Amino acid sequence: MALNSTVKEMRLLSLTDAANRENWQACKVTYGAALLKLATERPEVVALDADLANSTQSSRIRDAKDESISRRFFDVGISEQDLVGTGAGLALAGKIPYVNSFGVFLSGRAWGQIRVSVCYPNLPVRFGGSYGGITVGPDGPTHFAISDIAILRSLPNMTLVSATDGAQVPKIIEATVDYPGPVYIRMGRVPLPVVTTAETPFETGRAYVYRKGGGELVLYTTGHSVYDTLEAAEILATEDGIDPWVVNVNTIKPLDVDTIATVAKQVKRGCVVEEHNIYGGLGGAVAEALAGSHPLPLGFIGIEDEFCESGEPMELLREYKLDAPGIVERVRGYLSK
Amino acid sequence: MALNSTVKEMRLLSLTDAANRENWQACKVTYGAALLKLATERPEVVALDADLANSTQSSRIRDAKDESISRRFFDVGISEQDLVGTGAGLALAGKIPYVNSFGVFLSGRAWGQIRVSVCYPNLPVRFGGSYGGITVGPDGPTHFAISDIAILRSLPNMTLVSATDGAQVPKIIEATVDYPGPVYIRMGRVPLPVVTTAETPFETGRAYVYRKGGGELVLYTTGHSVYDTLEAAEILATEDGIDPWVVNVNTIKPLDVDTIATVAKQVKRGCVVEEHNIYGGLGGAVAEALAGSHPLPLGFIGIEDEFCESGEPMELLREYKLDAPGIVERVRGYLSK
Amino acid sequence: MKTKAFPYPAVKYDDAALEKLARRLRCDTLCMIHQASSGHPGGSLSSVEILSTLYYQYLRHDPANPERTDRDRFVLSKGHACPILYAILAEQGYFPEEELCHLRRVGGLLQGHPSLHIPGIDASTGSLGQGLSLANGVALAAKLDGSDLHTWCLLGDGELQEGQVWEAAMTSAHYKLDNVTAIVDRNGLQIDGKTEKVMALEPLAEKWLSFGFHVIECDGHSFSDLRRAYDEALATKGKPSCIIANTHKGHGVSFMTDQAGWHGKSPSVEQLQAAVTEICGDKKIESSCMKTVLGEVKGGGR
Amino acid sequence: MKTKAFPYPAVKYDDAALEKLARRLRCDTLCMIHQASSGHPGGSLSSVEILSTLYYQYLRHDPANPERTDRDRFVLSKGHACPILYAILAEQGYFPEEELCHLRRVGGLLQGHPSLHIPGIDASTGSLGQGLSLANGVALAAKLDGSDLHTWCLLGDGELQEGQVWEAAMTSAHYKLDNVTAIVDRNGLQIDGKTEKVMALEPLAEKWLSFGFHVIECDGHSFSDLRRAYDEALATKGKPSCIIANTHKGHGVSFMTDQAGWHGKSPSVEQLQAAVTEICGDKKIESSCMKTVLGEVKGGGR
Ligand SMILES: Cc1ncc(C[n+]2csc(CCOP(=O)(O)OP(=O)(O)O)c2C)c(N)n1
Ligand SMILES: Cc1ncc(C[n+]2csc(CCOP(=O)(O)OP(=O)(O)O)c2C)c(N)n1
Ligand SMILES: [Mg+2]
Ligand SMILES: [Mg+2]
Repeated sequence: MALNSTVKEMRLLSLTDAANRENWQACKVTYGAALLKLATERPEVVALDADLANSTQSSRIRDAKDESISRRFFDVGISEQDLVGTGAGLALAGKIPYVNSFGVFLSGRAWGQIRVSVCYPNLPVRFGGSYGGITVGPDGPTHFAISDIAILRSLPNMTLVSATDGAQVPKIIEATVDYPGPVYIRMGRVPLPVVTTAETPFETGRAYVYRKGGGELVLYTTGHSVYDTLEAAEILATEDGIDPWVVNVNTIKPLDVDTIATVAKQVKRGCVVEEHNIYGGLGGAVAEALAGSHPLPLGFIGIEDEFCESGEPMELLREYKLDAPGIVERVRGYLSK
Repeated sequence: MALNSTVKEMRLLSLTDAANRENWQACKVTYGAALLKLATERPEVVALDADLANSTQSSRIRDAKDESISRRFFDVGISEQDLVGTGAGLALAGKIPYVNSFGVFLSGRAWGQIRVSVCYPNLPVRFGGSYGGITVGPDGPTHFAISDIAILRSLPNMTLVSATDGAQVPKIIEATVDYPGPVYIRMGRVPLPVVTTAETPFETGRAYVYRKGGGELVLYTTGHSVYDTLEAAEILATEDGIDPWVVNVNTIKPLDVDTIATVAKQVKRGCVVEEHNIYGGLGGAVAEALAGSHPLPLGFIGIEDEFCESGEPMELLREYKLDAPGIVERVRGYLSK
Repeated sequence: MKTKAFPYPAVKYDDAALEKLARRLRCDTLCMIHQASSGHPGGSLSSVEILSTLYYQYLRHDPANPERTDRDRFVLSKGHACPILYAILAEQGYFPEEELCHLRRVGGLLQGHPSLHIPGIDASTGSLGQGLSLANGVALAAKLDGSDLHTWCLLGDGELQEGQVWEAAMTSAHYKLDNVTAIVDRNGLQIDGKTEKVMALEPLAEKWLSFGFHVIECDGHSFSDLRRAYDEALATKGKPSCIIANTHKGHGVSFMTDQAGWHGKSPSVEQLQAAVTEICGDKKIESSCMKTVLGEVKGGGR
Repeated sequence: MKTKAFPYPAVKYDDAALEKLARRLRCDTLCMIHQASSGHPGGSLSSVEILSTLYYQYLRHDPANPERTDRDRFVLSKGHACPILYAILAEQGYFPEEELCHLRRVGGLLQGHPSLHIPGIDASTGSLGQGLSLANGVALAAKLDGSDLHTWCLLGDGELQEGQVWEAAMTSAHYKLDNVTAIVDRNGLQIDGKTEKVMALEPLAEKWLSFGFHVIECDGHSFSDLRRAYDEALATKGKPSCIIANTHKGHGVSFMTDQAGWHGKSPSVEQLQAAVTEICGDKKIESSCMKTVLGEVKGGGR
């Protein structure tokens, strides 16, 4: 397989532009807008929430002026099990339900329902998994979604997409609306740097080379860690003379083993960077894929199997060394081992 | 690290004896007996169930003649969330609760409760996760526990032990009763071959070399796949001249990276064999560990990300190629790639 | 909205016909479970009249077009009782009766618990407590579409201990889903014993009432009383209905009746023969499933 | 079973003392949330009287020995209301008041939701619906041990939509846990709006009654009415009690009262100052937390 792209081909925003806070976006904002657009175009689209409509922005459907749209919103109250089941029932009757809550509750309080009511019958339920990772922030450990990738990845029929940034969300929505089977879209909470542009490709099931590098190192990453990883790569290139590849594993399941392995073959080592437990998440997926195709020494840069603590999102990224300087430090540590 | 053992040192039953159906044991039988013994010795031990006491054999506590024991049994009815929460409450008050149900419901219908009510506060709740894998049999896909390892492994503070066979269960119970924090014990449903003896060592957190081999291949396995893997290793040794190592990853979390890596260094390749989805389970754990220490090409022998179908336990092991002949076939396929 | 007539409900099924059918379905159920060497006779037998009344006299459906979008829906939330449902679906022609003999077998169509890929099955179930939410979802979609389809959901009484049922009950009531009817198979038993001993449900009618349902109690083994209940449920507007159908687990087979031990146990050859004799009495009933299984049994097979 | 006397409940807290305390706790709560720039004022303020009556006049506990096994327990199932609980625990000496100023901050003791590792906190919560099960577990242990400790659990009204609450309610009743009291903060609001509009809970008393509880309604902002309710709950034997405490979300601050928008929003400097002025009136109240936060504010800090 030929490597699919370079940064330029990827048509990303420059890191300087990405760093500019004026360009930052929260996934929920673009998600809500995309959902409303979709509902306008597609009468079979419905939205559900469990008392978090303002946070997930499924409120855009609820509050639509057009009653033929707003009537397609259903709040089930604080009951994630019923949320998922009701969504599944709507899918059984031919609707395309968008089921919304915080990632930790959506995946974790209704896992048994996602398994039997949705994945086993392979229903086209779409999960809006907002509030992924630790950038959930001050609400703290009970609200961090740092095992969601691990627990959803093990479900047959599940497709798991990770939004790179706010700008990419509408693209994901569009690309997955007719996907045959369940799709979970993992999104961050707060406004975060945007790296993708209207031209950046997104296809379900693909990983993308966001940065071509030299023969030393590849950094596999996903979601809103993509920006910090790209930043870290620049620092490593400038300060350490290491020129890392950066691969955005945009879809975590099914995994684009081809791209992941093809890049692995170019380098001596890799690191996986994710706002998720180092056990079972993207790190696990990449480790499995490479062990099966092209074994590569890997370092795991994520949450080190702990619940973490409350804090401001950016503060937490710093504390848990998932911002660019933290990633650089951890990559250096890994390389010096 | 020196390799801890050989088969002989492991004091295993001979495979001929193990194959003898008269020696087969169901985990639940030994579990029930061990639980009763423990409750007799330790007044702080209590048992809970969610309407499956006869199946999990927590009924041994319920039906104890001694009222000072039987009063320490609580059936909460068919409600796994409340089951886990009530167990956590008992732990908060100083008890050592044994919380029982089928693995798929215990881990999957109460994951959010295990996370926040048990793992976050790090309470000494013990989960009797019976009915692991597909040997659950005719009840079918809804009842197969083939993602339990994946979803529990991603929980901080969780200790995850996999019972090799019925004979080992009492040893695990004894070794973990005072473990500081939650422990999940994964067990099979039906009578299955026994390979461990009273002398076979078990220590929480250790993996064991059950078969020393040559320089070609290691088979990492766990739970009741250990027997079939040992059988498969013999066949491969005899018929193919490959002399595989077999490592019983008796505790899946925390993982004995030392033993796993030390053996990896002796061989060219490895396979992971488990009655679990190939994504996120033992395969994921071993792949992560080796990528971080000694990258080794790995094949993944498990359930290939499907829900499977109903059948008799032994029939299913054959169908999904997890019995010895199936494992041999898949290892050969892997080696010929 | 309706275009083509449905073959079911069918007028030809009067009480006499239903009664005969129920005997046959009971026998099929037990033959299947015997043949499978596993399965759930108790909760299947307690639901025979509930389901046969529903599938032959009420549910608008079409075995030749299992996917018709205007059909009524049935969700077997107590999925372990699927043998009786499979027996009905086979009898109505959703799939060959031959399949009944391969229940729970590798390569067979009929899984241990209902799966959406089986023709005639409207939802995957088996993990208890999930069905009413599914029924609500279908009902909400029907309301959006202006369809008058009705969704029925059968729950076990022990199953009501699952919190999701009460989440769903709130939802049915909140959205005034008068196109949803929950039926509770009130057989008084769950696996570990009497519901009132394991985890009491009474006062059960009050629970459903307080969750906003119109509650109807009936004799779950009487066709006429079930019809009264179903009619009342269909006639009730502005809120969902819950029918508490009083039944006996293992009904129809004396040695299984009200015995918790027969929840999930397969009858032996002798037990099967005794049961069939008791069920059929002097009536000669022979389904193809019975022929196969009892034939094998007589021929000393298996 | 009791050996040493507990410092709390303490006779010195009469209604006048409590009233003053409640003002201070309200101010502390708002200062904390302002300082944290996030948190949940609405549901904290609605619980002030419920919790201060409980922690100063009823709960047998000992700040000097947070782990005493014979203490009563309190589970804040609606974990997001922890600011008011933290304020109480700090005032009673479980940890330095200084910690209140670091709520939700990296390196601080006080997490966004209650965590067992915080002195005085009896259970980790924040994922709604889990608390009553925990309370039941403690109560079952107490019964086994012959201890007369009592467990109290505070739930949000929106939280009652979680099915686990009803699973737990069945368990409380089934095991006749008269040493459990559930208190519902009936403020009528959840995040998305009025409970009756989002997912109706009424008739709420009937729900708890039908689940086997002794039900008591009271004014959740009246110390004397709360005492009547608590006394009745403690006096009720053979079954658990549920107190439906009618409250107002954001009570005590006019612009927050009954406003869903103040569920999870931090007040600005101006809003904080207005709220404190309204709460304190002409009474001079200055906790160390208020001093720090309001001092900073006045000093033009942050
Ligand atoms: C979530 C879940 N927990 C446990 C089980 C195991 N189980 C199967 S049937 C059953 C008892 C059901 O009792 P009830 O609902 O009264 O059914 P019936 O008496 O009609 O057979 C249980 C506990 C399950 N299938 N799903
Ligand atoms: C399982 C779960 N789902 C969702 C949330 C998010 N959440 C936090 S508070 C809240 C509303 C709570 O309303 P209520 O119980 O009425 O509390 P109060 O009005 O007293 O603040 C929600 C939905 C949560 N913390 N846990
Ligand atoms: Mg029953
Ligand atoms: Mg409220």
